[in-house]
Amino acid sequence: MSTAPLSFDPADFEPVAVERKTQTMSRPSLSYWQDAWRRLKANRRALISLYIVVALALFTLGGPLVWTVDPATQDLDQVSQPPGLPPTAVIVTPYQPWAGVTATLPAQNAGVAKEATAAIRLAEPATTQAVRIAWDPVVSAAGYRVYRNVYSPEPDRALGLPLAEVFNPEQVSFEDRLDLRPGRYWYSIVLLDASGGEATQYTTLQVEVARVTSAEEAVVFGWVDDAATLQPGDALELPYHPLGTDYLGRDMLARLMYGARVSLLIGIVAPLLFVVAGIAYGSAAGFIGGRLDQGMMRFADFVVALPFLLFMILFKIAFGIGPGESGIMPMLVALVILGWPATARLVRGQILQIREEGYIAASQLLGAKTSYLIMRHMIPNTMGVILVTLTFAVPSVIFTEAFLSFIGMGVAPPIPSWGSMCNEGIRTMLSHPHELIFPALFISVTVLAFNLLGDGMRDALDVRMRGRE
Amino acid sequence: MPIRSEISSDDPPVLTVDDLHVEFDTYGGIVKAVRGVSFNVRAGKTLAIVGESGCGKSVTVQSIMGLIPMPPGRITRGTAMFEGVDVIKQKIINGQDIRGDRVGMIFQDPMSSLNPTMRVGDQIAETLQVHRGYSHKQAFARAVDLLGETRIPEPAARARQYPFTFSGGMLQRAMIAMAIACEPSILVADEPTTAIDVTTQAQILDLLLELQSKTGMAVVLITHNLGVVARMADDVAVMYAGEIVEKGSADDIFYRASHPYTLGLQGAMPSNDPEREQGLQPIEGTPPDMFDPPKGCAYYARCPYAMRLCAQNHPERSPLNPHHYANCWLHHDGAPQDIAPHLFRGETA
Amino acid sequence: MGEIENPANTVSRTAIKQVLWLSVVATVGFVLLMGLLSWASDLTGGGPRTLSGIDANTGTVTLVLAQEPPQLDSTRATDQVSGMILGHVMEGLLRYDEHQRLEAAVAERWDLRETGATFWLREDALWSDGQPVTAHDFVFAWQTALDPATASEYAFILYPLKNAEAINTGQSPRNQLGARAISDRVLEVELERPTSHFSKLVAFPTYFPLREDFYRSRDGRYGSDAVDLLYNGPFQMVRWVHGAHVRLEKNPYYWDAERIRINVLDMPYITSDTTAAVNLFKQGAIATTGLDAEALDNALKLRWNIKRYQDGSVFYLDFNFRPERITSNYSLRKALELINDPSELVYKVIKIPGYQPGVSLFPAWLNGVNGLFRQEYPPPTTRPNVEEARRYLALAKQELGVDAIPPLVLLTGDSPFSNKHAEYYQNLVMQTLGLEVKIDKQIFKQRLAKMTSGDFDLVAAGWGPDFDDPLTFADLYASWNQNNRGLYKNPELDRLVRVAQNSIDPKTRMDAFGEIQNILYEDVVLLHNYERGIVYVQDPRLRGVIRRAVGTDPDYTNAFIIDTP
Amino acid sequence: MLRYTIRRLVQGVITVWFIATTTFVAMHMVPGDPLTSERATTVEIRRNLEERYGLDRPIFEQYVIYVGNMARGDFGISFTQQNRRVNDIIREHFPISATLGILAITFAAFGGILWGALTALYRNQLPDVAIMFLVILAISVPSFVLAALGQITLVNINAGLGVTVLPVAGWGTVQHMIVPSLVLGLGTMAFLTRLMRSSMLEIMNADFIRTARAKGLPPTRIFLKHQLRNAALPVVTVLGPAIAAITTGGFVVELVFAIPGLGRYFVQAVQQLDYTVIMGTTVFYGAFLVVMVIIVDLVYGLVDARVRMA
Repeated sequence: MSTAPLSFDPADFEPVAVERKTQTMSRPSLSYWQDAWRRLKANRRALISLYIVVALALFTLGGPLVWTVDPATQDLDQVSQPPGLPPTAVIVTPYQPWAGVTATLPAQNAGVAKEATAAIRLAEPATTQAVRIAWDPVVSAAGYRVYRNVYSPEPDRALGLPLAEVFNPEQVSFEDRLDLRPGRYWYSIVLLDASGGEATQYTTLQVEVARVTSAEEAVVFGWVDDAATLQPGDALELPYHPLGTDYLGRDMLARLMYGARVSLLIGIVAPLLFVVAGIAYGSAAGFIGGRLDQGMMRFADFVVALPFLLFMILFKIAFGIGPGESGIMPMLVALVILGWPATARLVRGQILQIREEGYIAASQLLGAKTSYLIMRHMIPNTMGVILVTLTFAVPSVIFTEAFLSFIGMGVAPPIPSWGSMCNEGIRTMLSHPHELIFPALFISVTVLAFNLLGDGMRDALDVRMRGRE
Repeated sequence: MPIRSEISSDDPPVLTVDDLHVEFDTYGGIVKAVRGVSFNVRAGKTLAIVGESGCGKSVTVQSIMGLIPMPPGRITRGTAMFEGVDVIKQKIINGQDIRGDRVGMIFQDPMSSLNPTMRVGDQIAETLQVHRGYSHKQAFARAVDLLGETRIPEPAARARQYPFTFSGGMLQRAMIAMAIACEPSILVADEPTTAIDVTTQAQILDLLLELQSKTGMAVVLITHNLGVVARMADDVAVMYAGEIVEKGSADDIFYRASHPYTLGLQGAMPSNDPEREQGLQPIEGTPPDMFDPPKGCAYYARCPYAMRLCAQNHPERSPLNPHHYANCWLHHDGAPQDIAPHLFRGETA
Repeated sequence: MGEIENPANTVSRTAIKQVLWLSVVATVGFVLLMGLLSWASDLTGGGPRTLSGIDANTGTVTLVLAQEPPQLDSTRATDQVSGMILGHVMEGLLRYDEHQRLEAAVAERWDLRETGATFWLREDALWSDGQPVTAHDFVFAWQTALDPATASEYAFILYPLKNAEAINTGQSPRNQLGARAISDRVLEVELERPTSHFSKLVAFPTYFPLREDFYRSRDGRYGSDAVDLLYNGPFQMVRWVHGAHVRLEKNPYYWDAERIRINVLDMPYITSDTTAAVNLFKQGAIATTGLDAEALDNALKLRWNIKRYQDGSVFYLDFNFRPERITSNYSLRKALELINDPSELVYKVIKIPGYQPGVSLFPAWLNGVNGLFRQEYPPPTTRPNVEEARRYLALAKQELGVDAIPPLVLLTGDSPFSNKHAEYYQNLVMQTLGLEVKIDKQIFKQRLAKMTSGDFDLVAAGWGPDFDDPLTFADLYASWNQNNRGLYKNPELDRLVRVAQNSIDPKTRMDAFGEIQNILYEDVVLLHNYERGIVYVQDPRLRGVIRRAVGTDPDYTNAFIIDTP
Repeated sequence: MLRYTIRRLVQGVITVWFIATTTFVAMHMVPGDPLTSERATTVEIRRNLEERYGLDRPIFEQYVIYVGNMARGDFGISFTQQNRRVNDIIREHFPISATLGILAITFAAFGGILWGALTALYRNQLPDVAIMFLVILAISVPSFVLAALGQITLVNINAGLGVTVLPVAGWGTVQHMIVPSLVLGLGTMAFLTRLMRSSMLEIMNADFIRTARAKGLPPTRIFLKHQLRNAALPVVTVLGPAIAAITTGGFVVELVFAIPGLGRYFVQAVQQLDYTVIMGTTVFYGAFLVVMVIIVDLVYGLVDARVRMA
C-alpha cells in the first residue's frame, strides 16, 4: 500500500470509455493431445527414450548396411574372442598329420632311479595349428601322461589339463591341437607305472604359441581371393570383430544387428498385441460385470493354467512349420495367448474402481455408448497400470522367445536373437563375459527406452498431472 | 432473506491473516494467485470470502492450512496468527497438529473427499483417535453421535457403511461431523454447498449455523454464491484477482456496497427489491490473467466507472467505517461524485 | 521473505523418508556387502575348502547325483544313473575288477562251455535281510526280465540263454528258460547258441538276482522306494527322498564286507546343472564333480587337480537310407564325408580334453584278439578334401538329375551341446558345398518319434556299450535291428554280424568286426564325430575310485580315504 | 461372503475340468508317445507296455477312465519315474515349490510396495532414477543368470569367511530357502515396484488425501491407512496369478540350487510326454491357480468394498 498521498490533477479523473475487450489469454489454449505432446517433449526422460528408440531402429535397419559381416560365418580360429583389435596371423603351410617321434629304448640299466624324469623339448615351433613336443625315453616308465596348463604348475604341482596318456614305450612324442590360443602354456610330462599310477616327479616345458593360419584356410574363409598372394611367413590381419566373437567364432556385432530384428519385432509387437487384447477383454469384463464378467475371468484362469509347452508343439504343427524353418507366426500367436490374461485381470481390477466414479455416470447420462465410455473415460485412467505392464512384457517376451527357439519352436538357427544369445552367453559367464554382457545390455537399453517412454506418456496423458508439472 | 446481526462489539479475532502472498510455478511461468490478502476471523462469527471462481479464495485458505502441494505452490509472504502462533510456519502447537483439532475443514466435492476403502465411521473416529487419544471403540461411538448431530438418519448403521453408499448431501454431513469432531475453534468451509442441490444446500447451511451457535466456533465460508453469503455471513470480504477489494459487515456489503465489483456482483444476483430493474446484468469480460497481473486496479478492464488513473495506480484503501473499507479511486476526493450513483460513499453527515 | 517450505509437506516426507530409506539402504547394503566379500575372497584364490565332502573318521563320501534314479528294478533298469546305484547295492554272479577283468562275486567258481555254463554260489552270499542268495533267485530274476508282462527294454541282453527270445516274444512259457537251479548253491545255464562274450554279460544289472517272495510281497511296487528293495551288494540304500536325497550305507550282510573301506555314500544333492555341482565342490560340500568347458577355466585358476577318462561311447551323424530320401545317394554321402573333419569339431568346437576325434564305429578301448581292436584292425579314414567333395557333389546332382540339392534336414536334440554341434555342421556344409542344412530341433520324445518314423535326412546319434565286446556296436546297422533308424540294409553286413554272434573263436569274430568296419567306411554309412571323454575333479584324499566304460561307473567299492593328499 | 466363495469354488471345479479335458486332448494330438525309448523295443514289449498303461484302448475310453480316477483323486502312475504314483510326486514336491513360491512372493510384495512407494514419493529425483535402473537390470537378465550369480556369490562368501554362512544348494533347513527365494522373487519385485509407483502417483494427490491432511493426521498414518491401502489394489490383483506362476516357474532356481520342487517335473513331463505326470501336474496347478485367484478376489473385496458389492 503506498503511504504517501499521491497528488493528481483533475484530468486523471475523467471516465475512460474502456472498450469491452476480453483479456487475450497470454497462455495458448491447448487441446488434450497437443498438451500431452508438449508435456511429453518437456519431460527430459521421455526425450531420452525417444532418442534410444531412434538409435535402436537405426542400429537394426541401418546397421547391416554399414557392417556387412554375415552373422552366420564361423571363424573357428577366433572362438569366444573378447572385443579388441584384430589379431595378425603368420602364414604357414597347411596342417599335415605328424608321424611323431619314436626312440629305441636304451639297454635296461638298473641304476636309473624310478623317480627319473624325462627331459622335454619342442619338436617344432609352437603354433595355434599344433604344438609338437618330444621327450627322452625313460626305461623304468611303462607310459607317460601329458598335462597342459595356462598357469605355472609350481609350487603345488597343479599340472592342469590331462591331455593324453602314451602307453607304447617307444613313442616319446605328443601333438596337442586342443583349442590352442596365442599365449603361454606350460606342458608337463609325468611317468606312469604299469598299473597307470603317476609318479610325483614331473618335468615342465614353457611354450609360447604363435597365431598362424594357412593360405588355403584364408581362401575358404574368404579373407583373401586366391592363395597365391600369400607366402609362408607373411603376416595377415584376421577379420576385425569390434565386439568380439561368440562360441562358434561368429561376429557379435553382426549377430546383435540381425538378432535385433527378431527380438525387437517380437519384443514390441507381441506385448502390444496382448496388452491391447488384455485391455479390451479386461475392460469389457470389468465394465459389464455380473455373470459375464465371472465367465470371462474363469476363461482367463483356464488359459493361464494350460501347459504352455504342450500347446507350443501343437501350434508349430498347426501352422505347418516344416522342420528347421523359423516359426515366427506360431510364436507370436503363442506369446499373445500366454500374455493377455495377466493384463486383462489387471485392467479389470482398475475398471471396477473407475466404474463407480461420478464422471462415468455423468457421461452415461449424456448418452455415451459403452465402447465410447471405455475408450474415452476408462482406459486413459488405467493408463498408468497398462504402461507398466507393457514395459515389463518386453523382456519377458524376449526371453520366452529365446526359450522357444532353444527347444526348436521359434527362430531356427542360424538366425540369432538377443534372448538366445543371452542363453548361450550364460554358459560361459565367467570365462567369456562379453558373450552375455552385450545382448543383455541391448535388452536393458530397449527396456529402459520403453520404461522412460512409459513414464513420460503416463505423466503426459494423466490429466491430473497437468497442473502439477 | 434475514440478514445476520449487525456488527457486534469488537470480539478478539481468532485468526488474523496479514499480507498473504501465494504463487504457483507452472509451465507458462509464475501465477500470482494471492497478492496481499489480509483479514481476521472473529470468534463465533462467520466470515464469508466471496468472489468469482479463480479469484484465489480457495488458494488463500488452503495455503494457510498447508493443503496445496509445495512445489509447485509457494507462500512468498504473509503471516496467519492463530492463538499467538503463525500457523503458516508452524502447524504444531504443544505437540498437536492444529489441523483437525483446533481448525476443522470441509471441501467442495464430498464424493471424492472421503477414502473409498474405509468405513465412514472409521474416518470420523480417526480424528478423535489421533487428537484426543480415544480408543477405537470410544471414537467410533462418538462418531455415531456426531453423525446424529449432523442429522444423518440411523447414524449407527450409516457409520458402518462405505462412502460410495452415501448421497452427496449425506457425505457433506459426514464431512462436517468429521470436521467438528474435536470442537475446533475455526471451521473452514471451502464452497461446501456448490456441488449439492439447492434444497440440501439449505439444510447444510442451517446445520452450520446451528453448530456455530451451539459451539461458538468461527466459520470461514468460501463461496461464489451471494445468497449463501446473505444467509450465513456476519462479515464479508469480496475478493477479485487475488486481492480483497471490499470488506465489511454483511449489511455494509449488501446495503452499502462501495466497490463497483461488489455492485456488479449484486447486479448479477436475482433480487426481489422492486426498485431494482429486473433482469440480470452479467459483468462483461473475464477476470485478469494472473501471469502478469495488471499494475493498477485489477478490475479496471471491466469497471464501468473506470478512470484514467485506475489503469496505472493501485487503489488505496478507503475506510467507510471502522469495519468497512473498499479499494477504489471513486472514494478519492478528486473523483467525480456524479457517476456510480448506487455506490455508497460513506455517511454524508 | 524467503520461500517458505510448506511445513506440512516436510513433516509428511521426513517420517516416510526414514522408513523407506532404511529399507533401501538395508537391501542395497546387503547386496554390496555380499558382492564385496565375494570379490575379496575371489582374490585369495578361493581360500581353504572346508572339506566336508570327505569325512575320514566316519568314512563318508558326499556326492551329487545328475538325476533321480528312474528305475531301480534291476530287471527293467536301462539308464546310467540307475546302473551306478544298482552296481553298489546289488551284485551279480561275476563282477569287473579295476583292470576290467571278471572276478568272482556271488559265484565263487564258474565253468564256461560252448553250449552253457555252471556257477557255484558261495555260502556266505546273503541278502540284506540275512537270508542266503540262492540259484533260484537268479532263475527267477532272469525269467521275470524276459517275461513279456515285465516288458523290460533290456530283455534282449538275456537272449543268449536258451528259449530266451521265444519267451520274450510270448511264444513259450517263462519256465522253459535255459537256466535251472540244480540246488541252492549250483546254477546250470544252457545257451541258445555258442556265445563267447556270455561271461561278460553276467555282470550286467539285468542279470542281478531277485528274491521271488520279496518281489511278490511288494505287489508291483518293487524298486520304487528304499523299503521296496532287497540288497546283496556292498552297500544298501538307507534313505531315498525322491528328487532330493539318496544315502547308501555299508551292507553288514555283504560277504566281502572287509574289502569295502567306505562306510557311507551320501548323495544329498540332485541337479543336472554342472555349474551348481562345481559350486558345491568349490564349497567343499561334495567329493567330486564333472567339468564342462566353462568350469575348466575355473578349475585351472583354482589349481584343482583334474582327471580324465573315456566313457566309451561313440557319436556320429546317421544317414537316412529310405529310398525317397536324397541321402540314400552314395555320391552325396561321399561328398559330405570328404568335408567332415572330426578333429576340427573336437579341437575347435567341443574343446574338452578327453574327447577324441571319431574315426570308427568301434571306440578305441575295445579289445581285439589279444591287443586293442583298433590296433589290430586299423580303421580306414579319409583326409578332408574340399575339391574332391565338390566333384562328388556334382556327380550326385547328375545322378539325381537335379541342378540344386534341396535343403538337408538335420534332426537333433534340445541341449546346448547338441545345438552348438548342429550349428557347426550347418555352417561347414554351407561354406564348403554351398548346401543348406535345416536344423530340426526337437524335445526328447518328439526326436525319438521322428527317428522311428524316419522324418530326417541326417540325425545326430550316439551309442554306449552294453557289454565289453565289439558286438554291442557291430549289430547297430544289422537290417533286423530297430535301432538302425536309417534302415540301412546290406546283406553282407548282416551275414558278418551273424558270424560274430554265432562263433566263439576270437580271430573269426574280430575279422568279421574288421570287415564290418570296412563296409561302414566304403559305403559311407555314417559320418564320424567323436568319442566322448569325461573331465572331472576329485578330492585328492579320495583314492581307489574306478571309472570305466562298461559296468558300474563311478565305482566306489574299492575306494578309500587317506588323511593328507 | 460364504455364498460368494461357494459359487466361486463351483466355478473353479468347472474350470479345472475344462483344463483337464483340453490338456488330455492336446497331449494325445502331439506326435510321439511316452513309450518310445532311446533303445527301440520289440513290438511284443511295446504291446505289453500299452496294455499295462491302458494306452491300447480308444482315446475316449482312456479319457473316461482317467477322469473317473481323477475324481477319486488318483492321478495314476508315472511312465518315466519308476512308476511312482503321481499323487506321491505332487505330495512330496509341491509343498517345496509352494514354500519357495510364497516366500518369494512375500519378499517381492513387501519389497515392491516399499520401493514403489519410495520412488513415487521421490518422483524424478535420485532414488527414483536409481531404483528404476536397478529394476531394469533385474528384468533384462535371464533368471538363470541371477540364480547363477547368487550361487557364486554365496560360494565365495562361504569360502571367504571360511564358514558356511548359507548352504550353496540343497533343501531342508530355512537357510536353504533364503537365497533361492530372493532370486525367484526378484523379477516379480521389480514389476510390483513399478506398478506400485504408478498407482501411488495417482493416489498421492487424490482429494481424500487432502482431507486426511486437513484432519491433521500424522504422515505415517496417512501413508499406511490411506495412500498404501488404495495404491496396493493393482498389486493385489497381480499377486494371485504371480504366486501360481512362481510356484511352477521356479524350474531354473530349483535346477541351480538343487531343490526338489515340482518345477522340474513340469518341464520333464512334457519332454518325456509322460501323460499321467502332465495331467497330474497341470490339473493340480490349475486347481492351485483357481484357489489363488479366489483368495485374491476375496482379499480385494475386503480392501475395496466397491468391488465386493459389484
